[in-house]
Amino acid sequence: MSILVNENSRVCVQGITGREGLTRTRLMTEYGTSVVAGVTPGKGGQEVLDVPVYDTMFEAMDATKNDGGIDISVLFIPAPLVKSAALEAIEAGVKLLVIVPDRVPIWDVMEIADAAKSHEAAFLGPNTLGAVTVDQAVLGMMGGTAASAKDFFKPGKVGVTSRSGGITSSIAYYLSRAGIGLTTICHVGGDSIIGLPHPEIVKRFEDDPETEVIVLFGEIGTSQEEGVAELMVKKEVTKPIVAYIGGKGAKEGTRFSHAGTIIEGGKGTRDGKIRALKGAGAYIVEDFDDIPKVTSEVLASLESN
Amino acid sequence: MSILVNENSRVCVQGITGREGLTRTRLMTEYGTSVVAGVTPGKGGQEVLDVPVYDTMFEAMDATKNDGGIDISVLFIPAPLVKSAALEAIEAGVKLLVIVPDRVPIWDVMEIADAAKSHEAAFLGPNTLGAVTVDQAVLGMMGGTAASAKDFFKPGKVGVTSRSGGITSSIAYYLSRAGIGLTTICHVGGDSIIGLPHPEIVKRFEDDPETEVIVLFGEIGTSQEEGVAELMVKKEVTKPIVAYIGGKGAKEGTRFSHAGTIIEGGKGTRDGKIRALKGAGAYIVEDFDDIPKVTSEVLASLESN
Amino acid sequence: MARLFEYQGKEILSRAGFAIPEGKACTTPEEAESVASELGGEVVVKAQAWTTGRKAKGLLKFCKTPEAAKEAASELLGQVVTNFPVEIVLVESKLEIDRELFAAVIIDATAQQPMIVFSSLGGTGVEDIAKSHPEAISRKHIDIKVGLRDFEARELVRVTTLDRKFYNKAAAALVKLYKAARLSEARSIEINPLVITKDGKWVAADCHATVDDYSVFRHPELGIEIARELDHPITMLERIAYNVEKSDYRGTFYFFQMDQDIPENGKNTNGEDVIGFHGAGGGGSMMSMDGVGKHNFALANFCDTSGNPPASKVYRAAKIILAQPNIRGYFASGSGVASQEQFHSARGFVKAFREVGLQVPAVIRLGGNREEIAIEILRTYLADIGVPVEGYGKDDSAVFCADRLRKLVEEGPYNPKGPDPISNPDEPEDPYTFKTLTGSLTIDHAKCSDCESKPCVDSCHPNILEVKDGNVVLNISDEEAAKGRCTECLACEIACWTAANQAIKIDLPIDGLPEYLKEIKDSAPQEVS
Amino acid sequence: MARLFEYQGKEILSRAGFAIPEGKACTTPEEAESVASELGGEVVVKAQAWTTGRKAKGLLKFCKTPEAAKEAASELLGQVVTNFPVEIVLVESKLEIDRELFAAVIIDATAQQPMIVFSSLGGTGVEDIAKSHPEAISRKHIDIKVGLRDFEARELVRVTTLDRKFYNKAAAALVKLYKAARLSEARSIEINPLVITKDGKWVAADCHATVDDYSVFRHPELGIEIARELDHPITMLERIAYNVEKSDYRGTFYFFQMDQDIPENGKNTNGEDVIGFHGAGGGGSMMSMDGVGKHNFALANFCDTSGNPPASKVYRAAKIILAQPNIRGYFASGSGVASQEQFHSARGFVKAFREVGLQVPAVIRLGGNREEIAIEILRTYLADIGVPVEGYGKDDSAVFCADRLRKLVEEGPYNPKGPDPISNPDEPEDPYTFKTLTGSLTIDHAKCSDCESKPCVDSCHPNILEVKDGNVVLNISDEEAAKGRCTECLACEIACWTAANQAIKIDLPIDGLPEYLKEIKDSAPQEVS
Repeated sequence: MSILVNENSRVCVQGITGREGLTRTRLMTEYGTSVVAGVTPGKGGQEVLDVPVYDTMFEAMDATKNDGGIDISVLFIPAPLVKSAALEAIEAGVKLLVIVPDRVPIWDVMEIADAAKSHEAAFLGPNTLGAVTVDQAVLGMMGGTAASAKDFFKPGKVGVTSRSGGITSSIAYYLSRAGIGLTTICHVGGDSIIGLPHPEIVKRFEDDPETEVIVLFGEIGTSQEEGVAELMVKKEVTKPIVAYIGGKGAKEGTRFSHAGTIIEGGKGTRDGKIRALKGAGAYIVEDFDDIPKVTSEVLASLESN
Repeated sequence: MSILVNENSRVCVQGITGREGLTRTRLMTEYGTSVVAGVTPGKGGQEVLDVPVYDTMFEAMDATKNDGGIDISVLFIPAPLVKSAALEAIEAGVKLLVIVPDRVPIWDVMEIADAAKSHEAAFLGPNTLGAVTVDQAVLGMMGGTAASAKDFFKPGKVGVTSRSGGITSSIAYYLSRAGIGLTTICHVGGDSIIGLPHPEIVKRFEDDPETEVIVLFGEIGTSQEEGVAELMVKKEVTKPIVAYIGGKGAKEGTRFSHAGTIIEGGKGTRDGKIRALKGAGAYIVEDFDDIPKVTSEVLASLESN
Repeated sequence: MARLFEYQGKEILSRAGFAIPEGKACTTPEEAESVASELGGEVVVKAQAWTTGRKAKGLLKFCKTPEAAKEAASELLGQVVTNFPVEIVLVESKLEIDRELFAAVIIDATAQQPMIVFSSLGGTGVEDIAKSHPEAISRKHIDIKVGLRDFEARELVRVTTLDRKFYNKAAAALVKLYKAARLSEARSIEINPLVITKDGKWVAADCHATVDDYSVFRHPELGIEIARELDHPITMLERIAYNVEKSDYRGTFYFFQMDQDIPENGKNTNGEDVIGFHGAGGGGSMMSMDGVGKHNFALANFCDTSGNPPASKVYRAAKIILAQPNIRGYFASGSGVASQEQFHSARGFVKAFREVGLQVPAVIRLGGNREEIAIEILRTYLADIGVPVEGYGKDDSAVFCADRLRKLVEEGPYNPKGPDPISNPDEPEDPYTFKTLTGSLTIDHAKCSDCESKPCVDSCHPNILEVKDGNVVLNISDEEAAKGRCTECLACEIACWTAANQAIKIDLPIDGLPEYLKEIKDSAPQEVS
Repeated sequence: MARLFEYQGKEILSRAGFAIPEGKACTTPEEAESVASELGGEVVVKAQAWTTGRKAKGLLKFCKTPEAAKEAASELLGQVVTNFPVEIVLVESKLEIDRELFAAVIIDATAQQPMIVFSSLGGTGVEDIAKSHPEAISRKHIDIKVGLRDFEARELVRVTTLDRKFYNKAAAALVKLYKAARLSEARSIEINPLVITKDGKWVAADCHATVDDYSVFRHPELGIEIARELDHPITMLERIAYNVEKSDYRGTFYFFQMDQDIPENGKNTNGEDVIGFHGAGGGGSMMSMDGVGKHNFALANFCDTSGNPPASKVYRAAKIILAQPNIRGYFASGSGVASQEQFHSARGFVKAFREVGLQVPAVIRLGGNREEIAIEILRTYLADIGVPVEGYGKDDSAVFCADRLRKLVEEGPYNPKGPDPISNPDEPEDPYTFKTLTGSLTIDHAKCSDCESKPCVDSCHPNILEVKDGNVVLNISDEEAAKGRCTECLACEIACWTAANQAIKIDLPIDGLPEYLKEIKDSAPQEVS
């Protein structure tokens, strides 16, 4: 088990013939992801890395339906065209989208969210590096190449959810290096509106029998971490959470490169998040390099119980 | 029993404080319709003919919900504002609208139809005089005044559906004068897109235990009559239908005052409609004045069976 | 459902970003020449007419020089095509065509949704293509809430035989086409052929569009003067009627001529007597037309006043109908059982018939609410005009009434009394005037003050008159009266005329009608001297 | 989330039909005078500044005459408000206020929907109103598919304490407000106060708006030059960086200054050493900043190159960072385990550091994909520059790396060698040139033809070079190279420099940077003569 994706998930790549699409399709297929279709309008009929390319999502759905259709679509599409591609995937019946591009206009994201809601679909991102279910499948660009992804991430019992793409890999690597294996690692995306924020990912980890501990990387801005704390208080999430909140050095009101890291009034501050999570029973790590140690202690205490 | 409305139906009038709204509310209440609310934005708080006036449909719904809410809303609203008023009623939860005004833009009507579909609501009109369930309730302006409506229409077993408002009253009066009583008489509306065209009304008559015979007044243009014939062929409608199709004198391509009465190619012609209905087993009346006679014969044959 | 000319349809497309050929609509050969010269190169001069197959009919002319364009324009302008004279030619640069396609947005009334239709073949009739190459065509209903999205358009064209290299451009074009339809609230826009030029552009080579009459009020950009589809160029009288319709929102008024050239003896070439027709309600009007048809009558016009029109509107309609020379009778009939109170219409007839001085017999079927009063009004106030006017109610069928008119027409000739209006005939000495929604009302207080009974006050339907210092005045403000509180029911004028001092005059002008009547009179055939 | 000034927000409102006071933005007292005189009557002169409570702060001035307006403008212009000098004043007719309300559209990120907020009380902070008069406020999420409809707006205001006689006007105003937000894709638009004037108009007396940085590209009407919110007026260097960012879509580049006034000794007033900071990835950058903070460093700037940027972008970022005078070190560090291939960044650093002639020690943490190669590149090609540059990988934490920089800074001073670029230093004799996406590449075939090994061809990552007639040339078209097939990876230039004839020069201009550097140099404090 795992969350979001596993070795049996049937994946489509929208924008497969572009620079990033091509490179990341290679990463995904080489890692083991079952990429069953690609879509680039006007370029259907060819094959890319043995993946058949279609002109529309509807065509891709239709062509694959006898083998199980498409579960997930990963978008490598220029930001201004993401809305159209995402709506197409949602309306064609895809239930999980991974929206990699950065700089997707926020009103477009709201339209995508609206369509997702009415079609009971979900989306990771925008502005996400994606997710990896270790030794099973990569979605997006996490790990860079199949070889490094195999090298960096080892299987085990810990789920990682992070608001920073690079940090997702880092935490996963440092945990793996410390002998702590992983289920799924997930970058929720750096924008202020994202489809699957921390609380949604944490809920999925809660429901995943293989995940025993959740490591969470939070940041200032948004109320995602507060939302996780709420779930813990309501006992909707009972698995232990190890959390690190970045942004100690950030000045209030100054904007760093994540749209999400804006401090608005008293909401979304680092202190507030830490207080909420601590109050809800999360293990707060103050020093980033201590994440493996704390996680390992939590795992040990689980075993001793 | 009856269709669309009965003495227990709870009715709202949108535009109750206007010239037509006021006049027709008097007709309705005096006839016996249970008008429980009126709505005119900015004029809430007063009473009109003992009917409380609200500012919004939501308010009206809320204020009446303990007594059973609102089943039907009748709109006396200038055509350019109909869309907004209709969407408001639909979204507030009203399940049947009677859209009296003429000249409602067709794209507005499509938006209303779309909203009605997604809220499982229905609408009579636009451009309808409304409907009367004899001796129970009037919706709209049929009959003019309560006294004349009482005088013109007598209760019985025949349902009337008509594409012309004036003709609805006429047929109902001539049937009544001939001793043939009525269940509900209904003007479906004169526009090319209407909410409840003949086939929908005929289906409701089919389901109404009190209606034994259906009298239908058709016209050239649209495919409503052909739709009724189809229902008969499919046996979804089994009650006898007495039909008169007007427009003998109309030249092809010339437009008379109903938007619906346009003959486009071979579709919607008088001959085609008569052929379809006759083929499906309807009783076609060639001379308007013969409608009561034919209806009476059909009723008699039902009784003798 | 007003039809647009090609050039108007293309303007709609262009506003939505759809490419159209360079060019301009011209009304004179000289203008065509100058446009051709501005465009440079080969042009096509296209007659703007509501017909198909213009090429075969010689209504499109390819011209290599501005002079040739001028000549082509002068050949085309003034030609009569399906009853309409060509008044405009469109002069456009000739397209270098690679292939021809078809695209349209229409409204599917049964589905209550817009529909987009695309064909990877075009140029000929789409019905023919549908038969011979069904695989070339696809269609889709559009969710009006979200419109046509590019991915839907791509999926639409994908299932046709279009080459996939065109998918993105096709989708872009269809999205714009839908946008054009949506923005203009068109009933239909059809592009045939939709052309791919040799340099890869998607251009609308032709365009047929119809718009929604009910929404033109919010589309001044369409420049539509009269939102109505007729089978002939609009007549002066129709234009006069349309202006009346447009300036009064109360009820419906609809008028068009069916015979513009009635011989002096009032009989058409089929030997039928031509009469003025005045219906009420679409269905009732058509039923009544069926009725008169059975009695060897033909109609000079179609007219419909319904939807609870005020007396003033019926009055104006009657005056317009009677402006048609040489009619042999006047037939008014609605559905038979109208919801509206019929005495309003009756008063409209009385005022019009007396003012015009009715020359021919009339049968007025006013069945419905308060018909007894209505018939009584006709009987009382039209008894003395020298020609018979008979009023009937709901128990008299249209066929019976038509039969009555037949008999009355045959019983003539009569001795019409001529104009004898029910208004105060004199210049008022002490005028008290207020505006009504579409006219004005003047009481001569010099006459009024003498009147004891003041029947006008009692007769006033909306109760807006009162006696003050012995004179009748408004009991509301002038503004309220002008905004419609005075319903122009005409009751006061009739009451004052018949039962008091003939002190009231209600003036309900009809723009252009006096000039029209004068012109007809002047142009009537003169006796040979 | 770029903030707009009041007058810009009002322009958005006005485009959507929302009433705003008559007036105009002015940049000089004379202009303010002339606008005031055109407007006539009493005006208000308002400093355009990102602050609240302007009235209390004296940033709004009511003026009865044009002369007074001129004087007010000259008082306001140039005042510094929260770091920003006032450059614009808005001169508006004074409103005759009957009452003050509040309305806003904001984006609720958690609900993923726009939200409209209305208060029947306004003028003061909406949080205060929410506390003291919760019954005055209502809010509603908006269905983005259909927008805010008038009936929803009416229902929204109905549940506040607004007098019902205003319902229709309130609804009309709110519908326009939402439309304004939707059309401009605003993150927020807040009208406070929304004023009902004595003559019954609904007018936006003030407006705070922020727009979505990611959508400004499709909103030229907003006139936003730089879509970014900073806590200080944008600096020349930031503008130079922004232009680099804007003209290269590959990956992210983000730069802003945090200390524009570094003393010559490189220590800020807290005694911290100020260093150039170069992060990679939002989270990683912030982590790294936390790391340097532990070692008594302060940052001259924040910079982020991430999302798989080409070497050329890292090169430009490094040059811009190094354009800051007096920094004591250079610290580059990302998340530690990047997905992108790190050798691209390494080559960017090499080219920049050699070209500029790095003066201070640098620690470059390049953890992630192919970090071994990256570190090797740094080691090999920067060993001889006279200052230490240390490369680290994923197994070395940011804190450890910061500690290394601390040590290196303290171990100085060093003897920097100065500029020693890796490009062909000579004017090419036989130049072969092609354009790349953001620059150009020139091979001097006079030098190239002598080379046997042609290491550039092997090193070329996208494989677009080949040997033809003894010279290295493109194996693709110039157009393809210019469109991005040449990824500007810099490998060929380094290879040619170190292992061949130093025949290649890759020119990657940075608009405005040379001029900026010259200006800094000229304005540097001169020795007292």
